Amino acid sequence: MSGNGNGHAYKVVLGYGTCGIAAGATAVKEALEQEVESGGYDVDLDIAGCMGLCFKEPVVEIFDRDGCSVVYGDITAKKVPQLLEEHVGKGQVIEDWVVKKSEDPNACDGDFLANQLRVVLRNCGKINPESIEEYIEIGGYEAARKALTSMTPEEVIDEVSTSGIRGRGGAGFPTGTKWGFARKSPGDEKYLICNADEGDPGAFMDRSVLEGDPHTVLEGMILAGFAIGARQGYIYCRAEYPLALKRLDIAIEECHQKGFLGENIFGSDWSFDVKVKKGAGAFVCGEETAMMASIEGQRGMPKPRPPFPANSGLWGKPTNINNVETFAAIPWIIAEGGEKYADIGTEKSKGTKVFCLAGKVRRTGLAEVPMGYTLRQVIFDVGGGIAGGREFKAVQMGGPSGGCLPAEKLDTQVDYDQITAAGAIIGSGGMIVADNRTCMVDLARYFLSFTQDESCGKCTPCRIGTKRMLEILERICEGKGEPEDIEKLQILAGDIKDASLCALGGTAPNPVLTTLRYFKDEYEDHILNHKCAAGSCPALITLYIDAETCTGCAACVKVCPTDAITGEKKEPHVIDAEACIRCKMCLSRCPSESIIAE
Amino acid sequence: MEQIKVEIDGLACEAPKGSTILDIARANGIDIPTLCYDPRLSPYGACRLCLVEVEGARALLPACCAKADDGMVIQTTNEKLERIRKTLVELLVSDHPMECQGCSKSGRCELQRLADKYGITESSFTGEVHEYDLHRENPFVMRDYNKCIMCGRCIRICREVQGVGVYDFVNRGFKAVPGTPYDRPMQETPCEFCGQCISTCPTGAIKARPYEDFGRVAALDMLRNACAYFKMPEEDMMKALGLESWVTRTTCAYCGCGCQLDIHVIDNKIVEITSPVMVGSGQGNLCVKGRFGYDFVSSSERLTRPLIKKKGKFEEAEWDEALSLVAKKLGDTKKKSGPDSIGVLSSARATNEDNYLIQKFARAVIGTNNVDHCARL
Amino acid sequence: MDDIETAKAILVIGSNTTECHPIIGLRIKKAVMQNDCKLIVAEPKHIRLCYYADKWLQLKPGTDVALINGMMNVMVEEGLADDPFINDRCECDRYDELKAMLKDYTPEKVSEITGVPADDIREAARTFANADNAAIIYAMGITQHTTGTDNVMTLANLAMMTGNIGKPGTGVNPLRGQNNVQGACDVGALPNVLTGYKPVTDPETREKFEKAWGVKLPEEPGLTATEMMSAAAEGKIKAMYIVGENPMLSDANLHHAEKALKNLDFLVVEDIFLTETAQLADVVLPAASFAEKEGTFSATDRRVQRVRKALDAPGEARPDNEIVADLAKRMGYEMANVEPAAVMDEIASLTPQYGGISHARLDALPDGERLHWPCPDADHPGTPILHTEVFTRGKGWFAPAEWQAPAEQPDKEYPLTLTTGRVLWQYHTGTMTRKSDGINEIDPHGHVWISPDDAEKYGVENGKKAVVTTRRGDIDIEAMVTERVPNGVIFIPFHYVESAANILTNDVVDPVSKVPEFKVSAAKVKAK
Amino acid sequence: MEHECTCSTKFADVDDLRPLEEIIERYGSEKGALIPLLQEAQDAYGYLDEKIMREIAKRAGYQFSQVFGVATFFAQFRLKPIGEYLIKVCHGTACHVAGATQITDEVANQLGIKEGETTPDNKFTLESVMCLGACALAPIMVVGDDTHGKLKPTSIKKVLKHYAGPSGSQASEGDDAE
Repeated sequence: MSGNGNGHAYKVVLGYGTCGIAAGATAVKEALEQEVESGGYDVDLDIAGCMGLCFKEPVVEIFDRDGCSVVYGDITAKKVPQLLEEHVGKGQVIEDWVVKKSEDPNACDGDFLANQLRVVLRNCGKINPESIEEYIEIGGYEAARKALTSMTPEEVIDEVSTSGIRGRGGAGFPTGTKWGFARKSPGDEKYLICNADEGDPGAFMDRSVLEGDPHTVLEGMILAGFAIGARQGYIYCRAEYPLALKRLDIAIEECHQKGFLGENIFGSDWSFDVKVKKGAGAFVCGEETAMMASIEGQRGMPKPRPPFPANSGLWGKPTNINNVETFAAIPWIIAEGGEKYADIGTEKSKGTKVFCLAGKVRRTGLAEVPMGYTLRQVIFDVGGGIAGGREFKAVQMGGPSGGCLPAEKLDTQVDYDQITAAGAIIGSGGMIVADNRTCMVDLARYFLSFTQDESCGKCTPCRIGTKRMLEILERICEGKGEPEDIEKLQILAGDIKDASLCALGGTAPNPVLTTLRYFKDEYEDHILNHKCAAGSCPALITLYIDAETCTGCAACVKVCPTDAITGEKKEPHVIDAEACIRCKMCLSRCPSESIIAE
Repeated sequence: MEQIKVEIDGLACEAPKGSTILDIARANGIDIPTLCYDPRLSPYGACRLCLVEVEGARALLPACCAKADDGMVIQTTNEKLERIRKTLVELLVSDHPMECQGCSKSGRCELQRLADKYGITESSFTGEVHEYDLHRENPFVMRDYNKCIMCGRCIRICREVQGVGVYDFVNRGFKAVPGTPYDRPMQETPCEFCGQCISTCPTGAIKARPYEDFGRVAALDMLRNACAYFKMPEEDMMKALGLESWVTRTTCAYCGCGCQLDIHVIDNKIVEITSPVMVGSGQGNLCVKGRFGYDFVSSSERLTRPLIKKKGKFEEAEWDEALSLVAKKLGDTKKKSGPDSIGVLSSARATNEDNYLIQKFARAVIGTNNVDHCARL
Repeated sequence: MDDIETAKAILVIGSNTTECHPIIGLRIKKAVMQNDCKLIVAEPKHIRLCYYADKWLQLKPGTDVALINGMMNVMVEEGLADDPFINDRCECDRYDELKAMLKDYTPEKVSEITGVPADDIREAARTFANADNAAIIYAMGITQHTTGTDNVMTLANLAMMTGNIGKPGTGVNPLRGQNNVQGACDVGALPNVLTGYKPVTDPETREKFEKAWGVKLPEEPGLTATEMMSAAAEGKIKAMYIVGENPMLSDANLHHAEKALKNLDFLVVEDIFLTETAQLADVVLPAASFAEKEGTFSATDRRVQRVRKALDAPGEARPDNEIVADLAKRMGYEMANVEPAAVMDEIASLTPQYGGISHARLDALPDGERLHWPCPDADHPGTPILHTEVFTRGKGWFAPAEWQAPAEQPDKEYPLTLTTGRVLWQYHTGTMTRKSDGINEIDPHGHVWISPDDAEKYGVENGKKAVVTTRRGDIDIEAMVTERVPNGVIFIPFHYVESAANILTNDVVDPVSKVPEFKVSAAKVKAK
Repeated sequence: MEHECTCSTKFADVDDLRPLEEIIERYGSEKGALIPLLQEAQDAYGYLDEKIMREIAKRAGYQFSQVFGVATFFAQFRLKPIGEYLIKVCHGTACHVAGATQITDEVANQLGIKEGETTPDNKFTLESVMCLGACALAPIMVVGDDTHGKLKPTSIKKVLKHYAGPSGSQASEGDDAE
């Protein structure tokens, strides 16, 4: 939040989301508390959700009285005394640790944020997610109050339709239209569900929003509930997100106390409440009908549509489902107006989209950009290019339902239709960047093994079809592929896409289809030449030690399970190719990166 | 009821509103293949064989689930649909032991029929196959999940029709299989051994065990092997052999619900009891007695000759001797003590015709109204 | 019965439907599971249907009249009766009489008699009365009492009071105990009526049959089965011809039945097995089973269906029609054509209800193959639901009945109430089921069900033999300690010859229906 | 980082049905509460024992088969007891690309168990899980309730050492990120 109105000289805010905690933020928090106490600093200590600067976690932002701030990254408990002493005590910025300065947004790694446009993430990292007061202070719940006291449900839906926002869960269905269906569906009892079962590996924006700004999501749900006529909302959240669940519980409790949830909210005659349902570990429950089955206490197996949830959903009643990111954008749309949102983005894809940058990119984290940015802008301008100076090979978008786009597609605009035309999908917004050490066949195999693992087993094409595809890919990775395997993959992929019951099966072949489209040569290399150019597939590589750089530290010798590495101390070692099982354990042990896989 | 008009494969059809595409197609003689469909159950949409193309629809629709809308134009077959169906059957076959000869479902196995239709003897998509143990721990229901195609019909019929819930799917994905919790024998579940799961299983995964085990199978095996060999449905094979009457439709002799039975007889032995689906009061469902309780018909303890008690012991007699004796004794009693000194008990298990004759016998022949049956007991 | 599924409320009383009539049980379950039907189960022991019930009224055996009167009291008090129906279709002064009698049956008082909480009675009454269409299903638990006739009348009162007659998913639906009880009654296998329930005392009826059969017919009603037994014991009945019945296991008070049959001068039994009864016979005639002959059965809902020959009878066994005809001939009476199809034609010609039913017509029907009688002529489609317009007798006749205690009450010496019935696995006297290997593997022998408290009280252990004694006799039987029976009540299925429950039962009968009181006897239990 | 969390909670014994009764009571007759019931029962007992599931079925009005079907559908439910610390190695895409396989191998190697198994001293259970949503710190793993990010095979030994002592006596310094 801007400034620090409560009279302290400085406000110190610690990024305290799952990423930060995983990177050691708890120790930093304790150190901060201890130092502030013992050093007698005039400091207001606070926490915030994830700012999205995952690559620099733990992150500390220090505000002065004027609201100017400096963001420090890679803070450890050991660095805390120095940080407080220099910045708070002496008023001197420690330049080496700076990620971003408010007065010079592009300095250091600041362009990571400077190149973004934050609507959904507008409060993430700025406010304390465990305090409704901070959310209200920056205008939170005003949109809901306005809608419930001065708008009709139809007006709310119109505003959302005007914004042009499309469902951020992956399918990209226009949200206003979807709400319209649910509104028009007959019946007094309707349900609203927030899909927070963020299952796509590589996507974590929903977690970040729930951890960093849970009230935005609740406000979006209140608006949606009012719009469609639902009095009960559910948030179906993964159990793997304990912090998000905890903060949601706190936020809901705060809302009850404020009268924002429950009977006659905001003094209106509208009643709406929200319950959290914890997922139990099934990717397929991200599918609407499976999610509803799971909320009903059944195995999460999808049902054929029609009937669509808008007509017959939870307990057979009209039900509307949107994901976290969609709900998080709604309060902004109602507050700022749908047209303002529609001004952002491309003709058919409005607004902003949050991407999770991960993989071999230099700056990993959350990137919210206007629709219409090119992939190059996202990966290179925001993400800072490829880590370790390697070469960009592909970006995987949309998780197991998506595809891999090669370098020649880097200038594709990020927009539902263009990405789909290129062979991937926007999906939930995961972007995993691959460099030349990533094997595309192996990546396809990885995704297939994921969908196969997560298939519910109900329909034939998904249950057996993806299994057979996976088996073919495994054979290829093991060097046992046959030339006709590519055709078999193509037949299966096509039929599985057409015949599967739900989107999990229907999109499962996508990673294979796009890699076949752009990286067919890698498949052929594996099948015909028994080679994995990326040096990834164990059966197709040989490991050897570069005698010039090897220091003879013998770290590799200790980990080799087959004693295939020999050599005198301090002398270059060698790997016995016969004995080597290519487990690559040695590869990550080598301090001098002398072990080469080819 | 409101009627809708649709076009299926160029044929104009009319049906009540709310009908599924499959309902309408079948009512009009258009065959859409299915595996997970049973008219007794709510539609499920898992096997995907009944996918059809509907003009203007974003995706292919499962005919078993999709309700037809007025004016729909539907294609149930074309190159794409048939290719998908062939792939689906090949996928199922790739995890199914195609040892039809020797499987007692041969000739009426729904998967076998489809494999024949698409000319599949082995799958081009080979890979891991399941190896489950054979379950034969109870006298009635035999389960061989290696033949299971995961249509879920057993689970659904047990829940939706029988209201019991012996099975559910266990695990998920490729590892999923219908089963009892912890693979417990069915006696340790609430199972009522109605055999509804047997009646709905489209393959040889769930079978009636009495008809597998008890030495009745030789002839049946030959028949079914012949069916498998000639790829002929059982009924056709029986017809070809001139044995039309081997299945007899009759009414169950147990409780009075009036279930229709198909008694399968070979060599004057009952080899299986089934019930025609969607026919009669049971709609194809039976109870343990109706499905498995007919051993008594061929019991070795059946009476085969008249018996006359002589000096406190029964001796076999000729019909003529026995009936003459009865006629004489009844006639003598009537003469001596009057017709009302004779009582006749008829049977609530005998047919209407027999009961009629028996009361007629009492009234017209003996001359007494002392005739009753165990209605009260 | 097909329309049971459409009922919005069902009262199941005195019927363990899922075990004794499993397929009708399926219909009830479907109504509950798929059509939001409210199920009320009135039954002393916990039966499987209780799992599906909205309300389980665990009444003491033999208190059915009180319970139903209590429900009707609530309906009157709360204005839940269907007054337009009563005014339109029923005799109103009879209704006033009923109302007057019901005044005494307050839920509290009824609760004392039945052991069912008063509020449960109120709720059940409201549920039943408020449903659009509500059906009553009953079986032997209603009829096999000394007050069996009162029980049935009282249920009819309840149905009429709520207007639940003559529409789909309503009615008072008896479930017959055996496959063709309905048919046997329809075709005159009863001492007081000829086919189609025409009284033997009616001269016109007799004349019609005398003309058809060519003989003079007796005028006075004959003896019922239970009366015949008594008469046999007294020596008034001297000879009996028993076809396919096993009174030696099915009658109440078996010791009495045995004495009666042994007292006969001559007994001929016609059956498929050498039953307990056949063993007492002088001549035993081997009959063909249902699978070995042609004919028809009439199911419990008056559904007439074909029975067809599937295989040949073993050895020299012959179908009943041939045996009877042969016997008649030897006694000087020539029965014309006794081929089953011809016999059905004869029935049709003499029985208006069956007038349109013939084998040929049944065989020509597509799927379903059924005709519900009344089906007066060959073009009539049959009548699945009775009383849609008017009652058979015109206006509905309320028959108020006061509750009367069962003939035998528990006392100091016999402190428990014994009730009998069937289990899923077995059928009646076990003639058929106990010859099926699989069934005997699952259910090898009978049990006496006893509550854990009573088991402890009387020193009986689960799985161990117990001795059950009544004033009629005693049996040894394995105990099953279960919470499915309440304290003070024990249950024994009657299928098993080695532990025959009917040695224990009371042969006192309902004065009208002559049905013995199988469902209530005073008993005691001890460990063997 | 520190380990104040409930990692070393002792689970209730499956013969003690009191915690379960409390859970069932709390959910009362709530429609569709089977999954939360199982989740809380697993939190209380560490895993879903047959006895516990039978009790849930009986008391909350489900078919036992349905309870078992649900319990075997969702990855979160365990039918076997687990060790004091559950180690979940993330195999999301980012972690996969960053070498999650080697992490699992190394943990397995260090503990001498296979995936899905528990160490003989009942200390650790090793599982592979799908994306934990901390992709930017890949590869990661969770021990008890603690998340460890940016792992390398070489750092595993150090991480495990923190938990290896007697119950509840972990080392105080816990910053494992490199």
